[in-house]
Amino acid sequence: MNPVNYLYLAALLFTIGATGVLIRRNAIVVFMCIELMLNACNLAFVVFSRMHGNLDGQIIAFFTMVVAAAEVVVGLAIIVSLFRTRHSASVDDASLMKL
Amino acid sequence: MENLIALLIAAPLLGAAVLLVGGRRLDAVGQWIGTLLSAASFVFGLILFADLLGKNAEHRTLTQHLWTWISVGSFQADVTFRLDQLSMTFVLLITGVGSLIHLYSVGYMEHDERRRRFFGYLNLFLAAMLLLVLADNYLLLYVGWEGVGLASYLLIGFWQHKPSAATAAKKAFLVNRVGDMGLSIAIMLMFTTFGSFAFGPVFSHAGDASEGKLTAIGLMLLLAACGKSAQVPLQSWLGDAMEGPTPVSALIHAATMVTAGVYLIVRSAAIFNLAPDAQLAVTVVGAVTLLFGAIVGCAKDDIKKALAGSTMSQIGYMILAAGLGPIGYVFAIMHLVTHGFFKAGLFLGAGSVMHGMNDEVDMRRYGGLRKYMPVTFITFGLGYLAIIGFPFLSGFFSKDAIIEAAFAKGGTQGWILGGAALLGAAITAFYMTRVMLMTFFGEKRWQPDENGNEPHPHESPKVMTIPMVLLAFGSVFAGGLFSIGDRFLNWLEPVTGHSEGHSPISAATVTGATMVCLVIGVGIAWAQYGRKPVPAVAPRGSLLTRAARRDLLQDDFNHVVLVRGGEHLTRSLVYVDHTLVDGVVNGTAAGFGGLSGRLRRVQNGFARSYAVSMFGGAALLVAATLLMRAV
Amino acid sequence: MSATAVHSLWTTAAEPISKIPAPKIEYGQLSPTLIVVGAALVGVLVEAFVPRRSRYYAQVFVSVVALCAAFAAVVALAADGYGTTKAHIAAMGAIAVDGPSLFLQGTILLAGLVALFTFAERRLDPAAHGNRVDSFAAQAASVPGSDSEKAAVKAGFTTTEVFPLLLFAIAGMLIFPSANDLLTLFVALEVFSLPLYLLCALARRKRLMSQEAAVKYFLLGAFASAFTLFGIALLYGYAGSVSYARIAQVVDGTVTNVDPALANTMGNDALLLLGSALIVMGLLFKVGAVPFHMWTPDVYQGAPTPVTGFMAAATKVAAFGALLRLLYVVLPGMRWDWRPVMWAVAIITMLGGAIVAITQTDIKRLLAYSSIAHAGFILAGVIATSKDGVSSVLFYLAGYSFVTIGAFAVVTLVRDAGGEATHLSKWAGLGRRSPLVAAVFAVFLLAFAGIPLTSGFAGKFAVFKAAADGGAAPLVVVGVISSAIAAFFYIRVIVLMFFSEPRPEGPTVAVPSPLTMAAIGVGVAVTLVLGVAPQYFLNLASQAGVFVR
Amino acid sequence: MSFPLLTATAALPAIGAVATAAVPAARRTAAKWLALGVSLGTLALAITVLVRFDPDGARYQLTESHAWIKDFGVRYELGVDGIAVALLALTAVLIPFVILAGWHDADPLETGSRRWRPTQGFFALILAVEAMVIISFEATDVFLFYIFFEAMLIPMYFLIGGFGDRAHEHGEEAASTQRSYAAVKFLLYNLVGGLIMLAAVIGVYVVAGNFSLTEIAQARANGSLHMATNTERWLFLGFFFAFAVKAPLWPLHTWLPNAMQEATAPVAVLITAVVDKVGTFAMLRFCLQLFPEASKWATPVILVLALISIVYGALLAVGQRDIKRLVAYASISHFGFIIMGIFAMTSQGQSGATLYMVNHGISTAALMLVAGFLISRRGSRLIADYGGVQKVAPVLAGTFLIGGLATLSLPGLAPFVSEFLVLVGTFARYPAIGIIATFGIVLAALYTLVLYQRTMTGPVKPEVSAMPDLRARELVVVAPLIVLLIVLGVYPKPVTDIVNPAVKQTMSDVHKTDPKPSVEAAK
Repeated sequence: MNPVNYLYLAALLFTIGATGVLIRRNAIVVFMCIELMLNACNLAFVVFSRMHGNLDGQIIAFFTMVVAAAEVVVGLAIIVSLFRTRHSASVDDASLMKL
Repeated sequence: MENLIALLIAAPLLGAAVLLVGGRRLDAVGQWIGTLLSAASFVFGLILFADLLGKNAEHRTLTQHLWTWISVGSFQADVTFRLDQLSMTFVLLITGVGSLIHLYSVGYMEHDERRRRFFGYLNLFLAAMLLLVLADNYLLLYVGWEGVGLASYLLIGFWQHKPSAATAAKKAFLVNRVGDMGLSIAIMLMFTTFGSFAFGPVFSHAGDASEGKLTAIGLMLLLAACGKSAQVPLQSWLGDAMEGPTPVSALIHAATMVTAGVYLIVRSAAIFNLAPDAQLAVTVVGAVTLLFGAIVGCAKDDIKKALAGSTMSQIGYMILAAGLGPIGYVFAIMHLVTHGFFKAGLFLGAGSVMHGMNDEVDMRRYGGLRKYMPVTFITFGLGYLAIIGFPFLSGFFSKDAIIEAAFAKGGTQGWILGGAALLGAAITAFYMTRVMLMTFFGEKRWQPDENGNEPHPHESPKVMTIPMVLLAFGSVFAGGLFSIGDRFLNWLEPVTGHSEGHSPISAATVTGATMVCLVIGVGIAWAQYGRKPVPAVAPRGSLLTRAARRDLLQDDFNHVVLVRGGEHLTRSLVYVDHTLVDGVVNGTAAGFGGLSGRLRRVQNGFARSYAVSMFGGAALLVAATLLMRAV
Repeated sequence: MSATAVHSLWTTAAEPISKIPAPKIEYGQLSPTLIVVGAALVGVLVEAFVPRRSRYYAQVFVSVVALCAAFAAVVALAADGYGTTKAHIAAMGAIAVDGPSLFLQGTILLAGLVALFTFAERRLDPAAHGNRVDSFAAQAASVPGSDSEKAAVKAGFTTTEVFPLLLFAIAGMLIFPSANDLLTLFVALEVFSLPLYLLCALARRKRLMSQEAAVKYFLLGAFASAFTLFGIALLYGYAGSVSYARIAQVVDGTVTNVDPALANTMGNDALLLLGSALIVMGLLFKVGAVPFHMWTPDVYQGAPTPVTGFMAAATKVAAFGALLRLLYVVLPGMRWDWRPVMWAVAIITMLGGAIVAITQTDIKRLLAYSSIAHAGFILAGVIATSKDGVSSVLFYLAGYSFVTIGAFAVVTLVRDAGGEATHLSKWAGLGRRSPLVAAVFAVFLLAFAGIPLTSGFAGKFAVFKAAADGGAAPLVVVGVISSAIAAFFYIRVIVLMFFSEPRPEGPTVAVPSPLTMAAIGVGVAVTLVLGVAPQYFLNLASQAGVFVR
Repeated sequence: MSFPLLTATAALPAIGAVATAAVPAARRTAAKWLALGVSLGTLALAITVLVRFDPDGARYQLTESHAWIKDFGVRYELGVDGIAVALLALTAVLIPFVILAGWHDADPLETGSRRWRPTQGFFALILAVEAMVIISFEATDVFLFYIFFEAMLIPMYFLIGGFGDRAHEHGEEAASTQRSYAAVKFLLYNLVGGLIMLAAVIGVYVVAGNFSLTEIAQARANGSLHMATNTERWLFLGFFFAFAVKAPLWPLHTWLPNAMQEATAPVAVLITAVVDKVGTFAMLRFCLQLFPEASKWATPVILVLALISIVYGALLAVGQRDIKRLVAYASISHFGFIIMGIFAMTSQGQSGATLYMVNHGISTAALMLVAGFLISRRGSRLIADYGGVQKVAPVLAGTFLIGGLATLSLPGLAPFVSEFLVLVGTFARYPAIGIIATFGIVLAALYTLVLYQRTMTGPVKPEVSAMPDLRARELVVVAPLIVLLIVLGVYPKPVTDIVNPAVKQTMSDVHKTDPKPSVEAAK
């Protein structure tokens, strides 16, 4: 199979993720969508790595995973504390500050 | 001897400075300081006069250079004085009449608490007037020109607590400013034409300039003269100027300052001689004004305003004469001098009457005063005779000469101008007789004022009557003194030049016609005011009379067009400034504020909409980058 | 497992690639970063092992020492010529040690140090139960208003973790502008972002807003990171490498030995344009350029003010550093593509920031919008694509960061019962109550407005000059116009402080400890020195204006 | 190295400002005396400059030059020509009077904390303005000039916004609002002007590579620095805009009435007599020297704007109901004259304009300060609230009248000389414009005399009946100004002698010579 198709897949996943960020209210889901975007990136890295025949992309993918994991830690901490305060994980509820 | 010239000015200037800065401690002696310094100036004038007389006619010009005033590039203005026959004449008139009026004022202003300042202003006026006539260039003349305007302003408005006085003063200054504008434009024209505005270079190069330029200069000088000498169309201030104390009216608004316009034109003879169109304009202005003033003078019941109309008219004669060119210059000045005497005398007489009548100015409230104020009556009477041109008094010689010269202009112009002058003589006789009759003859008509104080007419103190007597002497004899043997003509000719015109009618005819006019004028006046009692309340009068009472509607015109129009203009400009000029700026500010308020709403607090904006931004960024490559 | 083995497992590429050489790390040249990271780790250990009472002092001590030492290391490296003649790429191509790096690292370290002072300030908030407290939550995990929070307050807990978090963030920022490959760039981005997300959530007062700020910042930040990462992926696909040098070569077309088999991806301009646009977008997000700015006001307002000051200053420095390097080292070959786009971004950033700021009513939001407008000005310098452009941006950043920290430090002083009194109406008449504080704040505002004799003017002049020199005269004109608009709201604050009558129930100005005083004092000093005698610093910036490739 | 006299002249008030600001709150009077002393010291230094300046010497004298910001091509370059010396002297002369006149303007009210020290601030700010104005006159480096041109806005802004007339017809609250509106308006107008100039300043650098006025002017003169026509025009416009705002020229004038109306009289004097002069001065020094061709290109439009300023300002002055606003509009009219003189491009016009700057400074100071004394007595700025003051306070009225007469350019007083020179200079090249401008003198008489009539004459209003006459301090302020007005009116030579050579230089910068008189030209 042409590796380019994986790129299309990556782009699709990225778009799905981005769309999810834009349309979902629940912070956790939004966050998951971001993770999906990161994964799409990973896929792209791996595909490009394969196409170029060097390992950089695959190594980057590992880094991305680590970073994503760290992000999860931080992100969940924040979201959870928000949830505990407001009893809601909706990102739209958090709109005290505006204008 | 030249060095004395500066002292002429310095003496009254010092007086002004001392009196105005000196403060209250000079209150007691202020009037004497002022009079003394004025007299000192007169004495200097006499010394210089004697000196000039001792010289040949062609060496009778003294100059004194004091310092360079302004010097920028080719623009050179010096403080230099020129004393020649013309300025000498004025110096003597100014300081002489001035000193007399100072003296008179000592009595007249005796009870005024601000007397010190009055004398300060009078001295200031003398200094400025002397500067005007002694200046050797037009810019320095301009200083004197505005200086007398200032003094006039201060003195007209001397009784500032009276709103009418303050308004009159302001009006005088403003109308004069319009004239001054003419003078400054004339100076600028001289500068661009001749590269100088000193008398010497301008007069000597006048022949090199184009007639158009000379005409322009001449017209601008005429405008200046109109302002200062209360000629149509800038005459409206003079009547109101009578709000000032009467000595002021005598000195400034009769004898000296208002004649400055005549001086200016005669002084600029070299320019006018080469600009016939400008000369014509001068004569027209003179003729119109002499009638205008005379008509106004007929209708006024206020003694000072009647005299003011007369002044206007008499100056009209002078201007007319000055416009005639070399045939008229000398007579203009001669009439100026004699007029200085008799008009000053008349005003002082009027002042004396008012002094005795609780400052009443309405002639309809006078009557029969000759019994109460004999000296005033006699001096006033002599002045009256002089002004109407009673034979062999001053006015007879000088006015007659002007009427002759007007006919001598020749052609249709000569007939028209001469006719106007003759008509003026008749009207003069009428209104002056009217004044005389209403004031000194008939029944007494005065009544108690609102406070119940009935006037007790009485003769004025010596300090006031002496100047009146002296001026009466001048009124009687000056004309004869000047004319017999053409003394005045010979004296002035080196400066002004002179030529005999070609009169279509003989001098004797003119004199005869003038006499006829005089008799007619006196007769009508007698018929109206002498034969029957004068009503205490003015009758409604004919249309012309009513118009003349209102200065021939000129003030109404000014009021409607200039004052109202100006108010509308400034008010609408204030509006424009606020709404338009400022509005644009404030509008811009408000516009940004509104834009800000609208843009601000984009920041709605929802993280997801922020994400949308980012996403959109990213898309745009990508699209734009791609587009850039595509282009 | 050896690299070859990995390779053979996962790829079917034609030929085996050579061995990965043992990495050569120039520890000396990386010492600034290493020191800070080390100190951050020590800080973590301190949290674990040092008794609660002494933690604060230990943390402050460690942090101050680390930042000073790191700064000393930067100075030493610069003195050694690493900024100019010896500039090179260290750590196997990952980190550039050159003028801009050292200059920005120095700036970040100093700004971090000053910010640290404001972090450590414990005198502003009234003491709770006899314990001095700082701006941070007693216990972040406790729900606002809950019993556990009250207990934590009563026990005198403080979140001393902020210090290691700060150090981590600083460490990330140190790497960010000197990252010389995209991977390092991404990692550094995350290293400094993640602690900042947390710091935002830690306010002692107004915790709801603080948490909201953190959530917004986090979600949007992560969102932007994802875009950046995708961009990196695309660029990787384009060039076959994430190394700046390598990508630059490909962009320039100097790489000729392209494998025909890979021609369809390698050197594919669509990938290049897409990828670079996305990476640039990530950086623009961090600098707060319109339209990626929307997090800024909310986060600046909600975050604890010391954190806001730090973020506003240091993040901007780091992000602009990275942006400069990216544009000047990686993408100069496609200048003609990105310049017009950046023009547009700069213009809307300048105008947008200035215009929206006009109607702000909260001082922190106002400063946030102001920082957006400033980002626009700096972008004008970035666009100049000249050595002058680089050095002017460096200079601007140095001046701006201290003004910003100082300004936010002043904001921490003006307090009422609810903590900081950030609503503008409460600042009315401040000049009457405490002329000195108001005067200092006025100095900062004037510097923001770019009035001569302040650093703001010198910086603005430098940037505009570079832009005009670089042919961006219209940009200068727009900059000037938006400066004028911006002046309006700075002046509005000054009017309020000096010309309005004080409100009877207005806020009080707390007397700070020497720490905050130092932060403000440094701000004023830098503002004036850079305004009056900027030559030395301009020299530094211009010496530092060359990127190593 | 010789003593840096010019630096010292600017530095003394600057140091004085800091020192004054540092005087403790309780020692208010000490601060006043300190400020007065410093301003007198500055005057002494300025007189030294005047004495050491040789009118026939080099163009720029007492020069100082030090490296400052090399990267921006900026040098700390000072030097004065005749024009600068005249204005320097004007500034140094006026400030002591301003300080003395404002002696009690900033005495604190009861409110405010202990640390609020308005008095110290007031006088410190005045000195700061003086320092900045002086250095603007001295700077021969465009950038250096620009910095202080802009920076002086800040102290001015605080002076306008922070200190106003005590009494106000709508109460303190409204006064405060209007004051800050005026201050903001002042600052924004000038800041916008300044920022646009900033763009042009940068442009100059891009084109010329340095900011030295002398170098650029020289390079322009000998052709080694070529500016494209359009570039030159744009840069000129950038500079001119800023100066026209500051001057102010119609239609950029609306900030001035607000500022002068709301500020205390001494501050109003500071604005119009001192600070605004920097604008007209800079037109003469920077616009003409740096962009001679563009200046000539723009001349017609500028002259028309100046003409509009003259007439419009005067007409609006007539329509004002507020004394200070009236003076402000009168100033706008006068600034029209100054700008007209500058761009008439004749030596009379430019010398006249320079002289005008000096004389207008003195005359406005006299009029405005007396007006301030008047207003402080009655607590109202409205003309209608006065009447008959002459009767109760004759000295006040007299000095007010003299100030007014100077404003209407009465011959014998200083402004006449300059106004006539400007008119003649303009007329020589543009007769029509000269003639229309002459209408200005009638209008000037109108607004001045109307003001005098309504306030000073007529029956005494009950509110003013107890008004005291000028006090000793106030007399000390006014009398020297009046003496100066008279002396310079009668003997302006000392000033023209200093100014003329500089104007000659400027004329040769723009390659213009005076038009020849038509009699000579015909030959």
